[in-house]
Amino acid sequence: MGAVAALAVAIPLVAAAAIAATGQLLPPRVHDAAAIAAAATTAALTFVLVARTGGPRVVEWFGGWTPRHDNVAIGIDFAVDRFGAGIAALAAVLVTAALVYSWSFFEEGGHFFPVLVLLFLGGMVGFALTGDLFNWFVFFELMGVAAYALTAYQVDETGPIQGAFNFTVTNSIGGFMVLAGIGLLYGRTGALNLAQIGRQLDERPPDGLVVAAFTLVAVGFLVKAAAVPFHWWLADAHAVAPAPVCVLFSGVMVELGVFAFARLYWTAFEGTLGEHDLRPVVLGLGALTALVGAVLCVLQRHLKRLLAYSTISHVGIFLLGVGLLSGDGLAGAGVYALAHGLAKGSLFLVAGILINRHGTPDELLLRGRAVGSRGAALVYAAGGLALVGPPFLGVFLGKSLLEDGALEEGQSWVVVTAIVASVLTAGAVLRAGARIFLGWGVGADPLLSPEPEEVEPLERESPQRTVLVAVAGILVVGSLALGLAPGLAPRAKAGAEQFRDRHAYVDEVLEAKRVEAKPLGGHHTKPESIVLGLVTLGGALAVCAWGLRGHPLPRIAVAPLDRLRALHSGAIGDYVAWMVFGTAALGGLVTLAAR
Amino acid sequence: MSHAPYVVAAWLFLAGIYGVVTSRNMIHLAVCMAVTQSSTYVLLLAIGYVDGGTAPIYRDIPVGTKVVDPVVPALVLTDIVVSVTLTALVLTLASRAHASKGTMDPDALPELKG
Amino acid sequence: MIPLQIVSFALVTITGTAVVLTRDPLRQAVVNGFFGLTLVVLFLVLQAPDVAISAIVVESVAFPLILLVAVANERRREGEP
Amino acid sequence: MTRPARLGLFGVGALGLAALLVRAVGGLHGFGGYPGPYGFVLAQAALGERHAANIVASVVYDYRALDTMGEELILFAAVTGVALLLRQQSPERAARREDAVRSDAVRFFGLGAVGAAALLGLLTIAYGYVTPGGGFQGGVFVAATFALVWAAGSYRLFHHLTPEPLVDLAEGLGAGGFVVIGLVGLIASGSLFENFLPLGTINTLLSGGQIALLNWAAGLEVAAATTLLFAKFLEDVMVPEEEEKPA
Repeated sequence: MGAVAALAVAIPLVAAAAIAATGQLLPPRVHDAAAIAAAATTAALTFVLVARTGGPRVVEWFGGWTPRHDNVAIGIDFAVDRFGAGIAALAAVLVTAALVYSWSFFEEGGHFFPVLVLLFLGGMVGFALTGDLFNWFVFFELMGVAAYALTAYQVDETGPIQGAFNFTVTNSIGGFMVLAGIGLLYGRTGALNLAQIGRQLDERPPDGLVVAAFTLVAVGFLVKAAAVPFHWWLADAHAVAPAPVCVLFSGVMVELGVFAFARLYWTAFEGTLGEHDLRPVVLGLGALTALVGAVLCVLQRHLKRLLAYSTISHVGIFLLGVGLLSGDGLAGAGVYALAHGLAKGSLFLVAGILINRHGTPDELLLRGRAVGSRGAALVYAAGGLALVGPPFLGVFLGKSLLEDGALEEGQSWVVVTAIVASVLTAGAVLRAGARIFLGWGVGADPLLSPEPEEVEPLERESPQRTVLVAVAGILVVGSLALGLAPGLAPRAKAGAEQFRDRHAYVDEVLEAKRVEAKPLGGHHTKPESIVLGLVTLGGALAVCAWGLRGHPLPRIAVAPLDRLRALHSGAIGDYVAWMVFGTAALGGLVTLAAR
Repeated sequence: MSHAPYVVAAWLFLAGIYGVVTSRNMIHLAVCMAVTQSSTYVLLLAIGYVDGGTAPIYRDIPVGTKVVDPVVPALVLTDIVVSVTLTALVLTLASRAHASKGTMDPDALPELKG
Repeated sequence: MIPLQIVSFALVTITGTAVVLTRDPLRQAVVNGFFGLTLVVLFLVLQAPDVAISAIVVESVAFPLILLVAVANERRREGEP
Repeated sequence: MTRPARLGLFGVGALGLAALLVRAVGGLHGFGGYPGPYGFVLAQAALGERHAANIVASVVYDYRALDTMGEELILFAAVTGVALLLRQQSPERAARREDAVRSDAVRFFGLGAVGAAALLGLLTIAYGYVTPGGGFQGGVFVAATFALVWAAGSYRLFHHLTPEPLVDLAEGLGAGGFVVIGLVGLIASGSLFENFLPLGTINTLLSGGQIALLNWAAGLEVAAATTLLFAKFLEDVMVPEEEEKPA
């Protein structure tokens, strides 16, 4: 089974190298086909991993270097549990979808796109599976470098250059923070393996070094996750990256940031920080991210930027789930992220079709232009609905697990925050759809962010729209079905328990013991969840209707919104200053909590 | 005094970020990023140093000689490669921004706002 | 710490700070070259010859690249009216 | 944000971060007192287990080979990205470029230096696991050779020596080859990057098992990647300058 995990990383990377090696020798279609085959193979391998994760973790030591007798890790390991395998599978599925879509989407571009996307996939799978801190950083950078280049794919315009630049600089500095934290941890523990670090730190009071190391590595991952105030790059990158690339950024890359944050906490730091209550810190971060993202989402008329802020808001919701520091919260975040990834992916693909066809991402200029596109409209509506999560559809299951977790922990405000965030973001998404596909609503809205260039849209017919819509449709059906998937909830709960059990992690990784998973429990949807699902749906429709009327607001409420928007200046110096401030603030809060 | 090398690393880290925050030129910014990253080389190698140790290369030294940690150099080698790639990427973006907008001032690229 | 190490750390601190404070890209490229050299010395002093060689060769890639872009930038700026 | 506001925000943050970092390094061991265990375990065991005199090379190409695989692919991704970003250059514009130096003496001397540099690069790769150095360092040396060709005055020769399809092929073979060698280990010995060759005699070129192969793959990848990087930057930077000259 370990070989399967190794192959899931090696195959996309070898395929990327092979495509680049034959760059000018073979026709582009051969490359595209090879890339799709490699991505699909990787997806199949990750599904095999998911299917095998009912029991103990799959642990693979590269080079055959199993730990020494005194439990010192000398090599690098992959430690595959259900959550890691699951997010790797999500990455592989979305990459496959993006490659199929781009077969018909790009008119030219050569072999760069498949090569970079496959490198991105290899990086994401490695990032999801590795059990070694420095190796994590390596895959973080591999993911990063491929993603920076993909952002600037449409290099003829300045927007992509600026977006890629902001993305590269902020995420690289995040990477340096990870590395500085790795240095501190290595100095303290003399280890790079997460299990070994965790065991070394276990049961000792967290001093300044532990707090700083946690803060630095966590901030690196939170930059990738686009948590407020490290989120600035995300909207810029999404606004300019090609639609199939946005699918990967929003659908799985930022979720990997949250995943890594959780993994870091539960493998390395829970033993020392767990004694103290970090919950208010992480929940506060999540609530801030969820609300800031949701408000800015409502204010957008650039369709991809709107979807990007919706992603930021959802990152906040996932952080709320993680921040409950409980099994149900984590399980909810995981299932939620899965359904969100597929739904958001389909929405970005539809946005790509619209931009390709009409030449603008601007909601107001697009008003009523896509009235005839029934297929795209249907997929878009389904995607919006999946994000709302009405009873038994889309994100509903994840949302209800998260709500259960929050109520169990007595944090009912978390439920309220999550619902407000999803009402606002889903309302904005539906509003844009109603304008574009139905021609509803007023044609001007002063509240929305002005677009720099208000060009008259160009109409173009792209020949293979059926394929594009079909790919988006498959993703959205998958997302909707996750609300109903039998057995998903108990498996997610068991996976979350496994994820949080650091003693089992150490035993399995360092001592090659087999810790059998507990039998699956049951899951019953509570009546409250159904009520809350309906409330979310009603709220989203109300926000949508309010938006279509031009967001009537008292004047006093407009000024703070403008101020919040003005903070998103596009200037890298501002973004990095916020990052430094955020790091110091997080470090201060963790210091206080660890007292 | 025995912790001064680590403080050097912390200083370089902050100095580099200061450069990034205040930079008016994308080339300058790229080099400041490299300075920030070089703080991590200093940190890692300082951590792995052993007083009186030699390089872990058993060509001219007998087995059993006191050596410095062989792991951190391996990490720093990777770190350095990452640094070059990032420098090359940021410089490329700077060059492209210059070609299309005629400026390398990151504050003068106004397209993405809100 | 032996004196050679103290001197190397001090040199790295000074030149590194100077790189950040040198705002003109062309001049900065030169100062950055010096910074690179002080790092190489530090790596040798810290008994990391592999890293030192790596830093030298990296300098031999990064330096000309930075210089090329900086020169082009300078030239285009002079070309402007 | 105005610049003073930005600086103020950064100042407050930097003070906090500085406090955090200073407190943190206070918790580290004193300089020179690395406590282990990771490095000490390897320093003791690696020579016997890997038969490579340079323990760092054993760490880079065996114990932590997966990191190095990632590193090679990061470089590969970055060069692909640079090529993507600078892809607008049309071949005829590149061909119009003149040679930089016209003195034959300089050229002769330069081309002489090229031979020496190339040899040094190849030796650095070959002895990577015996002495300091290795695939990365030597690979850059080899690429610098081609850059010297250009510096010695002939862009055209540089262009001829490094035809893009060939360099692409070399880069892909290097990066892909690195992973494939790992995969051979998976098939032959049971796990990715596990050694499948005899370990040989310490302090000779026939030592270290598959470290030698990985070393050469890395060297090929780095040499090709760096050459491409030079080529792309030269084309990008030099061409607009040509255009400004009156025809």
